[in-house]
Amino acid sequence: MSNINGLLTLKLIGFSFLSMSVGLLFMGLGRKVTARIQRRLGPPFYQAFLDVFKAFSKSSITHNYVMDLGMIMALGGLIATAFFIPFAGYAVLGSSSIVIILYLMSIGYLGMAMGVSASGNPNATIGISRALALMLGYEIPIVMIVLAMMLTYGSSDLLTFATAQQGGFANWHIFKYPLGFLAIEISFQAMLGEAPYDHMIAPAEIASGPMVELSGKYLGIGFLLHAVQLYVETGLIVNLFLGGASTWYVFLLKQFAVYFTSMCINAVMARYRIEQGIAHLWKYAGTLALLQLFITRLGVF
Amino acid sequence: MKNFNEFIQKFNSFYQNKAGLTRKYKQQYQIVTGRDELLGILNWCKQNSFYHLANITCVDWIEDEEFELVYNLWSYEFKVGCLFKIRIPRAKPWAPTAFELWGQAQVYEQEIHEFFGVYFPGNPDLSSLFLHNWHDLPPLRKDFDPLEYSRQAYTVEGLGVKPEYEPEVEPEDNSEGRKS
Amino acid sequence: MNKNVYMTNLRDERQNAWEGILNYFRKRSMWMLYYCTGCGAVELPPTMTTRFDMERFGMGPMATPRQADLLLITGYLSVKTLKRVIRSYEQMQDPKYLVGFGSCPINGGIYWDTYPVINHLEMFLPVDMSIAGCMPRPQAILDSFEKLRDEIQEGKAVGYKRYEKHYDWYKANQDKVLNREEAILQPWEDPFADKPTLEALQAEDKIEKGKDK
Amino acid sequence: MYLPDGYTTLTKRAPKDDREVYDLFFGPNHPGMHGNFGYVLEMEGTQIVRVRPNAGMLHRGFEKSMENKRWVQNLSLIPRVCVPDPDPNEVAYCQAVEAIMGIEAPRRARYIRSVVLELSRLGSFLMGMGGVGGALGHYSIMYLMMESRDRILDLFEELTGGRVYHIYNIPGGVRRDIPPGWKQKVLDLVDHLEKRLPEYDRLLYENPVVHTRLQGLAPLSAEEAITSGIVGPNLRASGVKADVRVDAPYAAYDEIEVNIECSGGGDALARAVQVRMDYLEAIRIIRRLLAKIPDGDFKLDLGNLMKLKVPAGDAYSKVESSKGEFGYYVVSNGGMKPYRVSVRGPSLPAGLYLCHKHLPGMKIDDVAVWMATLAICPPDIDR
Amino acid sequence: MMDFILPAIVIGPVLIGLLSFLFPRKMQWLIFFLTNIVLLGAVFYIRDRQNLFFLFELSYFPVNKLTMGMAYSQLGWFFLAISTVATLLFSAFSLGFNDKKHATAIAPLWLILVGASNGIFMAHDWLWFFIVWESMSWTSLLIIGHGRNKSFKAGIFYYLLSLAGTFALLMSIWLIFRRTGNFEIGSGILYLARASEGAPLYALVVLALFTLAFFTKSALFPFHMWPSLAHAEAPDDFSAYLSGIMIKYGIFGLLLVVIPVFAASPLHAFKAVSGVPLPLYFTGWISAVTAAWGTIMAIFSSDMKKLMAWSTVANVGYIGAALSTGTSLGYAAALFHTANHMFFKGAIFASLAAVKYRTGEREMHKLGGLAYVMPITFFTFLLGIIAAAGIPPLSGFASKWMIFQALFERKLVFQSTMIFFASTGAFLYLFRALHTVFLGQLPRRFAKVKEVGPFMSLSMTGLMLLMLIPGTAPGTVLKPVNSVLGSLGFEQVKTGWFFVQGSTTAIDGGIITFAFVLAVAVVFLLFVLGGKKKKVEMLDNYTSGETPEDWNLTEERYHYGNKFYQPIEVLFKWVPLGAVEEKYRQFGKSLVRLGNLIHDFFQGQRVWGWQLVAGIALLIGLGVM
Repeated sequence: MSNINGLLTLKLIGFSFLSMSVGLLFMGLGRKVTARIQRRLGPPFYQAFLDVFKAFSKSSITHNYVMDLGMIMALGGLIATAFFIPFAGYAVLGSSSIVIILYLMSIGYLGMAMGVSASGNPNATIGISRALALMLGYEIPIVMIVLAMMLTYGSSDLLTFATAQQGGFANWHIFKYPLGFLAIEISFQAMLGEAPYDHMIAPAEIASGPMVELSGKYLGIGFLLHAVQLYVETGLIVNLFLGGASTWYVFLLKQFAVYFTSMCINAVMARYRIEQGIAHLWKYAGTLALLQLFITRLGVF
Repeated sequence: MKNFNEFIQKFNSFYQNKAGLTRKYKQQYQIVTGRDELLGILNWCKQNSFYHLANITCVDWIEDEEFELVYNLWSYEFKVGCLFKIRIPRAKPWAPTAFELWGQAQVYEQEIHEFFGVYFPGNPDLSSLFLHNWHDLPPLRKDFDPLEYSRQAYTVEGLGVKPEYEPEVEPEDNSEGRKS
Repeated sequence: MNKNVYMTNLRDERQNAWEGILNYFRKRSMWMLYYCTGCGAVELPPTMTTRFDMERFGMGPMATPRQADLLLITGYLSVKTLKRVIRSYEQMQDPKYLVGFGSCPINGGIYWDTYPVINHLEMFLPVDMSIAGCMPRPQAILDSFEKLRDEIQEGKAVGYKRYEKHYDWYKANQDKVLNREEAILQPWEDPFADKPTLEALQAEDKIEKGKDK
Repeated sequence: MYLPDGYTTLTKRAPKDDREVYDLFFGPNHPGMHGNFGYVLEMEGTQIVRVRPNAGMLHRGFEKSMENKRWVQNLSLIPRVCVPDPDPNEVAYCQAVEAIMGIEAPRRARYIRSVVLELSRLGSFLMGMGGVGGALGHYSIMYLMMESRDRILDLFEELTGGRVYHIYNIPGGVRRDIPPGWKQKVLDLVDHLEKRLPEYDRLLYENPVVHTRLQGLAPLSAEEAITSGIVGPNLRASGVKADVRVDAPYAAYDEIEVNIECSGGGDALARAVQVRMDYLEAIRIIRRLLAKIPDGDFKLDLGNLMKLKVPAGDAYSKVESSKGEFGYYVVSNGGMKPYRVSVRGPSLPAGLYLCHKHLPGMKIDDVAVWMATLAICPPDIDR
Repeated sequence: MMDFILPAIVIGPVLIGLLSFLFPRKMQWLIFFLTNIVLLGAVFYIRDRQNLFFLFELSYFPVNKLTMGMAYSQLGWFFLAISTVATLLFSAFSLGFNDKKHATAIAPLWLILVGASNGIFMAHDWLWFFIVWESMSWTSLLIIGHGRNKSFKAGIFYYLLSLAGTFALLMSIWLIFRRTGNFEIGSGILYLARASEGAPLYALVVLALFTLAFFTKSALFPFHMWPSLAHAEAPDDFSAYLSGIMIKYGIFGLLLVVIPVFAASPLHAFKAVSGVPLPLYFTGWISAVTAAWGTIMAIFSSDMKKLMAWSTVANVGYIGAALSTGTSLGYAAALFHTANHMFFKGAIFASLAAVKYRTGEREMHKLGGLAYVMPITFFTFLLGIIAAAGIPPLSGFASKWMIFQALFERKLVFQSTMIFFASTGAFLYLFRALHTVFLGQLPRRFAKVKEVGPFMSLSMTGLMLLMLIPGTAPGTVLKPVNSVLGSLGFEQVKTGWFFVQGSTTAIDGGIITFAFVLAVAVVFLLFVLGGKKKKVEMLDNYTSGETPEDWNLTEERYHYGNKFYQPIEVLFKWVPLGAVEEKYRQFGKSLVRLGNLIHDFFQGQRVWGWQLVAGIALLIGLGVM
């Protein structure tokens, strides 16, 4: 509390726009990647920015005050989470406790769920119930991996994990926790809502789920939501497994590498049925993570 | 039943005086019968390997005041198609439903009811499926004129639609301008 | 009647610089509604997909009217569809553009004389752009989008403003077609309005047969 | 009275009116719906309790307007009945007219017709398989298949002048002869398509996710399929060796061997695989046809076709389209216009009747996949 | 020093309650409210007066000189304070809730219950503890089973369980008394601590009996299903008290007895697993299982009060797990979460009671859309579930974070995984409740519903504040907790007003809140800068372009609330969730059979001799013990 001052405020505002723009850039590049996999040219890499500007410039409808509240709360929560992600080895708030990150992320989900289900459309609600059900699938493996790392370092700061991997590839956690990395890659696919776990926004089934009633700036906030989520989750994985980074461009490159992998999987995968998806997550990601945790625990004894 | 000839013999022995079975083209026969025998014969044919009901359709013979219902069957065994034809009066057209024999007959009969006004007692659902609040004659009858309907229902003149707004320049001024 | 009356109004209103900037973004990311109202929709997949890649211009299909900017009337409109299309168009958010595909929305096309298909779309909805031909090739579609983009930039694609301004006029035309109570040519009363059973019909049939004999 | 389980009439009012069930509108404007068609699903949780189909939004009154056009003018109307593969309509109509007139198209014409039919079948199959991919959220396969389909459309354009609607078949033959070099192009195209098949297999048919999704979805037994009027690939997927090209050979199929295999099983996976097998077979058939395509006339001389008079009579002629038996029942009273033309669309039984059997008890996840695998094409439901 | 304020706090409410039987019902509730205000004043008046006691001699007792009464203890005062604050708010709520048509006659009983619970927190010796414990059970039974048959059944079940607990309590007290010769709590604990070296088995038995007693009271596994009956069937406004405060008596007991023993006794007496004594390790696992089990049951229950009752079970699981770590951080976390749970669960139950008050509906999927007509209730519930799901910046997060830190200090990673599963599941079921009750389509029959009256609104607002403040400034609760820890002889948790030091890292509630508020401000700016928005009614909605009026679509038929998590239900088909309940049902059946047997034995054939023999045998047995 003591170190709150004007400078920090400015930094935080900067960080909020940084996270948004990085996410939007990645979204554009990801669309480009998908397009190339589908043997076409694809949109310009800055397309996502255009889309968001256009969305904010349109007029929009709202059904009630809960919808506005929910959307604002969602994006606010996710941006607040982004503050805790160390960017290129610099944690703006000083603390980067992963427990805070994991819990603070869910206020974003709660806000979005609240906002879209206040629109009173069953499609949106089905999407939300799917997203939450899937959450039960992917959060547990991630937590197990995080616990394993906490066991090793006795600290829950992302920055500690990142700095511990400095100095060459050999120290990266990919090689230290291979099972854990596999588990978290599977979970990450579900976290990001890419195929085969894109149940939440399944156009052919529930007409783009939560986004059904979002129009104009609400849709824009939805896009920004995805962008910041992208930034947070890729940043999480880079700090956890890819050895963080010391310079900003290396950090961005690593982040994009993570997203690139996920887009490549997304482009060649179909969608599971939702219960199949959760079962698949528990079966593979859960088992791998549990194994990893066991191994680490025994090592610590 | 081995082959189709046997079927023909059996059929003639059963329904000699009720229905006539004739050959139309290669692999296509037709059976002309009456409304009362229809279900019986259809059922019998379904028993004897005419499993596939391709469709049911209706022809409006307006001169002789009759509708002709055509049931279009096919036998995967004999590789033979068969057209069942019955004539029903045009004034009060009805026919028994083939819905118990073939489920999809329900839809075809619903369609015929909508387009020709033929009534099928026993059909669970004869509500309007294709048309939007329709008050005119059933459209596929011969005495319904689609062109006239379209002209009155959808064109600018038929609807008597005014211009979207009055143009700033009066039309007659335009014409005078052209003259001069 | 004078067709120009439809096309020339509201297009010459001047727009301020900020509008121009916004129009740039609008033209660079047009989202069309994923709604195949007719057979013209069969040429949309080629336009979207690998060969004529529509996403190059930032255009893509969107699931719901709330998200979309662009409504494509792909071909003829039966009355039943017209009702749905109007609802979808009214659910879309400003600025919204409407493109009529092929000759059917213009004058009924090949279905000009059939009973369920309407003839002139612009009596019911403001059309910003019409593509001739049945059905328009992907190249034609892309070309029309090119022109539409220019019109958006110049602030000439103002169908939604026209719809707001002359709402009563459009509504009146729609009501004339959609909520019609009485028959047009000649009304038809169902002889079987009182759903009689099969047995009853057979019985009276027998009686009539008896009369004949 | 025989009522299939879960069958309910199309009442506009639902019996249960509290919050335990809710209505979900699947179509007309829904990404999972191919074409302008709708189901109103009554849901409990994410499970379908009851379905009310909502057709007629593509209704154009073909059968009426054909009665008011001349025999040949109708040819411009007919392809629009089924948009993804239009040629079976033309061929069926022309064959019906020829049957009534008692004439037969020359041999070369019949071969050309068969080639056109098979090409159109390929295009429609590509669209269908891509549709399955799209319904499963697997868009890359759809994009690639659309690209392949476009090559076929280019060949059509060269042959007939139209990409999608090529009014090519006329009573007594085809409109024009095949241009020079077209045959070779077709052969190259067919080779190209066959080369692409392994990629499609890797992407779609060997994809574990697709298998988990489609296995055991909406099974359809053989007798159920037959008695409810299911035809074509869906019928073959249920294990019935039935194909109009073999059972009632038309254009040139009596001189060409058409060996059809059944994938069997009858579930959605079987249906998807069946389409792929037919696709390969169509490619082979095209090769056989082009190998022994004869020379000679490509049409009979029937004088001025606009003044064509057809003697009184009626005939039902059917063609194996990509979705199965596509039939035209044509009645003539000896005039210059048909007295009655009635169309038998292949996807009406599945779309309007089978949905009452299959959809209740299904999850919302699977409706689009079900429609895609059954290849339900709304235009020929509504006509 | 001898002071009459303690008996005033404890006996006073009982007397007032007995008196208030004479008044009309509306009066009773007013009296209840005023009494609570006075109690609050009294409680904060006696703060930190360590040497405060009130004892009276039991001279007639045959054994050596005994005293019975109550005394001030820091731990007791902490519980007393939070429970009094909560009770005051609940009473304000009840004052509004029990109007003409909803009035129930439970106010006097409730007052007696308040007195009893104050007595428990202020107990000085086992006799007094046992007496107030028993009276608490009785009164709560009477309140739960107030008239209605179903709820009476629930009450009976609840009472049977707590009877078993009481018996265990009696046995353990008796065992201690046989060794020590007096009923004093402190000395008994010291003796147990010493005995845990000498006679570990004896100590273990006594502790096990205590644990059994307290587990039954706070519904830990396998006694975890009585809340789902009792809390759900109790009067709506009383459920808050039941689930907020009464479930904590067991926790209080554990803190009173079990913890000091392990604090005082060297750990080598019991085998330790990763630093945790074996019994505590077991209780830790039991608590973790309780948390997971309660969560899963909550996900599947469609009755909103049952759902929240299960969530209470899960939360008690967290607290138990934190206690079982045996570290000062764990105790601090447990106390902290106890306080937080008291407030947020109170808030949740209060808002649900408000909903029931306006709509009279309990099945969640029949409700919906109430947020648009009852904003204050909605916000109370929203903050409640945010706190319950442990989302920053509300109170639940700080305590849950501390629980994790405590578990991790002992490297109990698998327990923490289970707890985390529970808290993710908590997010699921809490959102389900939020959506199906407050969001979605508002049914037509509830379109006229209004916000609840001033008393309820005020009490809910107070509860909101009590959830917000400890989240931002954990110190407000943690500083008293620290003093409690000090009195129990533990090292204190390093904490400031905003800042808390855990085992692996530190959090700063102020920073988190600041970051969140700032981010929301940025987004709000974007939102305001965006294009203009217009409000449309709920049914002007995406229906796939289909025109709903053709299909008679109403709000009732466009709301997805029923069977919300069907996919998960499909996945959990194989889990025997009803197994334990089934066991209890069989047990109940056999009890009835036994009862009939005894009935026959006494009434059936008049054999006096048998009874005489039995009585004599019983006496001999007691003498021998």
